Amino acid sequence: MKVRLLYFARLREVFATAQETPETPANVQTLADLLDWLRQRGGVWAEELAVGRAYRVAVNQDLVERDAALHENDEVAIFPPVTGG
Amino acid sequence: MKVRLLYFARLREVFATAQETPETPANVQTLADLLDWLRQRGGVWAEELAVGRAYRVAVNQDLVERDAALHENDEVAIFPPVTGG
Amino acid sequence: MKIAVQTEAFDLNAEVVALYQANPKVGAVASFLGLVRDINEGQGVSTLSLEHYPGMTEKALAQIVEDARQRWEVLDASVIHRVGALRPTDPIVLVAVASVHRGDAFAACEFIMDYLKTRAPFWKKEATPEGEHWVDARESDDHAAARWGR
Amino acid sequence: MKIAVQTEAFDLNAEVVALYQANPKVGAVASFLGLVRDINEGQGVSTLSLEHYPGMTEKALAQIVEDARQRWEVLDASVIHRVGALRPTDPIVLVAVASVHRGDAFAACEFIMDYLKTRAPFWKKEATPEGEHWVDARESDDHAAARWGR
Repeated sequence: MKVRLLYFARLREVFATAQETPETPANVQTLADLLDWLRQRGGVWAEELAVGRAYRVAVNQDLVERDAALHENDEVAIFPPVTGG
Repeated sequence: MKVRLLYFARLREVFATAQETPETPANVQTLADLLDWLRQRGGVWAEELAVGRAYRVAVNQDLVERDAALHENDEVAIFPPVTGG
Repeated sequence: MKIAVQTEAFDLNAEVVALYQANPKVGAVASFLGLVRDINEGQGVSTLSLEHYPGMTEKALAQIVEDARQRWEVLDASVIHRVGALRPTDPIVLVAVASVHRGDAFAACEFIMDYLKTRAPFWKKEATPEGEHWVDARESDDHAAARWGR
Repeated sequence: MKIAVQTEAFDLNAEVVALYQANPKVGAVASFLGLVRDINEGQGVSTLSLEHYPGMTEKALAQIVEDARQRWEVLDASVIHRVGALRPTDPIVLVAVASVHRGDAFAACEFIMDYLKTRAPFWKKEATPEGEHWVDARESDDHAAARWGR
């Protein structure tokens, strides 16, 4: 399935990319699956997205938990805890 | 003793006076004594200053309880519960 | 710190800017504006007259702000209260508090308003097409002030 | 209701007046201004860059205001958040809430700020003479939001 991935703030800098639109393998059905798949890239991906690291994920612009289901063309944003205001 | 009495808002209207500077009898030593003395005027004085009626008293511009001592030239203000803001 | 009782309107922006522009430690300004409500809901225009006790008013407001400073980290504060004749939608009172963090600013601002409502000697008289009357004190204001404890 | 994310400065007075001038039911406007603090305390000028997630930001802010409306009597509200480059004493965020009574206005305004701090996708990067760094999220902000319950 194709998903649109967005990265913000420190994660955008560490991943050296603001967005990508990868074709994910068939076993990626949930957000947790997607994160596993991204961690398999190793390096900063494995490090920054490790379980227990503080980052947030929004699917279609809503903050979601890790068990959220993913669908074709979903917009998935991964970013550090917010610091506005 | 001479005290300066001020009345505000509804009480100023009911008493038909904004201020007076009476010479009180020797037995007026506390605020409670002063209120007793004023109630002896009868009419609206007895009615409005009756025990249990909602009014406030400030001595020298500080809200005080009924047992406050009075002194020569004190400024005693009697007024309804405040409604500012 | 600024305490003022005046008939003139005030400028919210100017008052708030004065609290933070010279002090880069200020991270938060909480402010409150109290307005004349049209309680007659269009049934003829009503006006409000505000009377106060000159001298005691300023003293009471300064004491309330001082009490707030004892409880929270307050960098600066302004309290402006109007007296005289006012109409619906006219601002009556402004309380603004500058602090490092928002929690202190919010708490101190609300505390000052709650105490002002029960301890500062102002009285409102309302004129409606049916006549004039003094506005009654609200029990809910006593409760609001009491929740801060002593 | 007004939600805005912008690089330009905003006018506190204009925003607050817009909340009450057309509605004589409004008796209270609570507002909050968040400012860039000079955390270096004069050790050279620092600047702050604010980044956000366009689209989600506006959606998140609108949802936070809607949550506040479900809890308190809110007649109108404005949330304006700046992005881009800011300097000490620059306003970052304005939240203003109009209500009939002050208790609702204060509570809704503080609730919106607490939720904005933990749920709206903004990030701050600070540049000091020693270099640049992303500002860390504060645990105290999570506590502030958590106290409102769900």
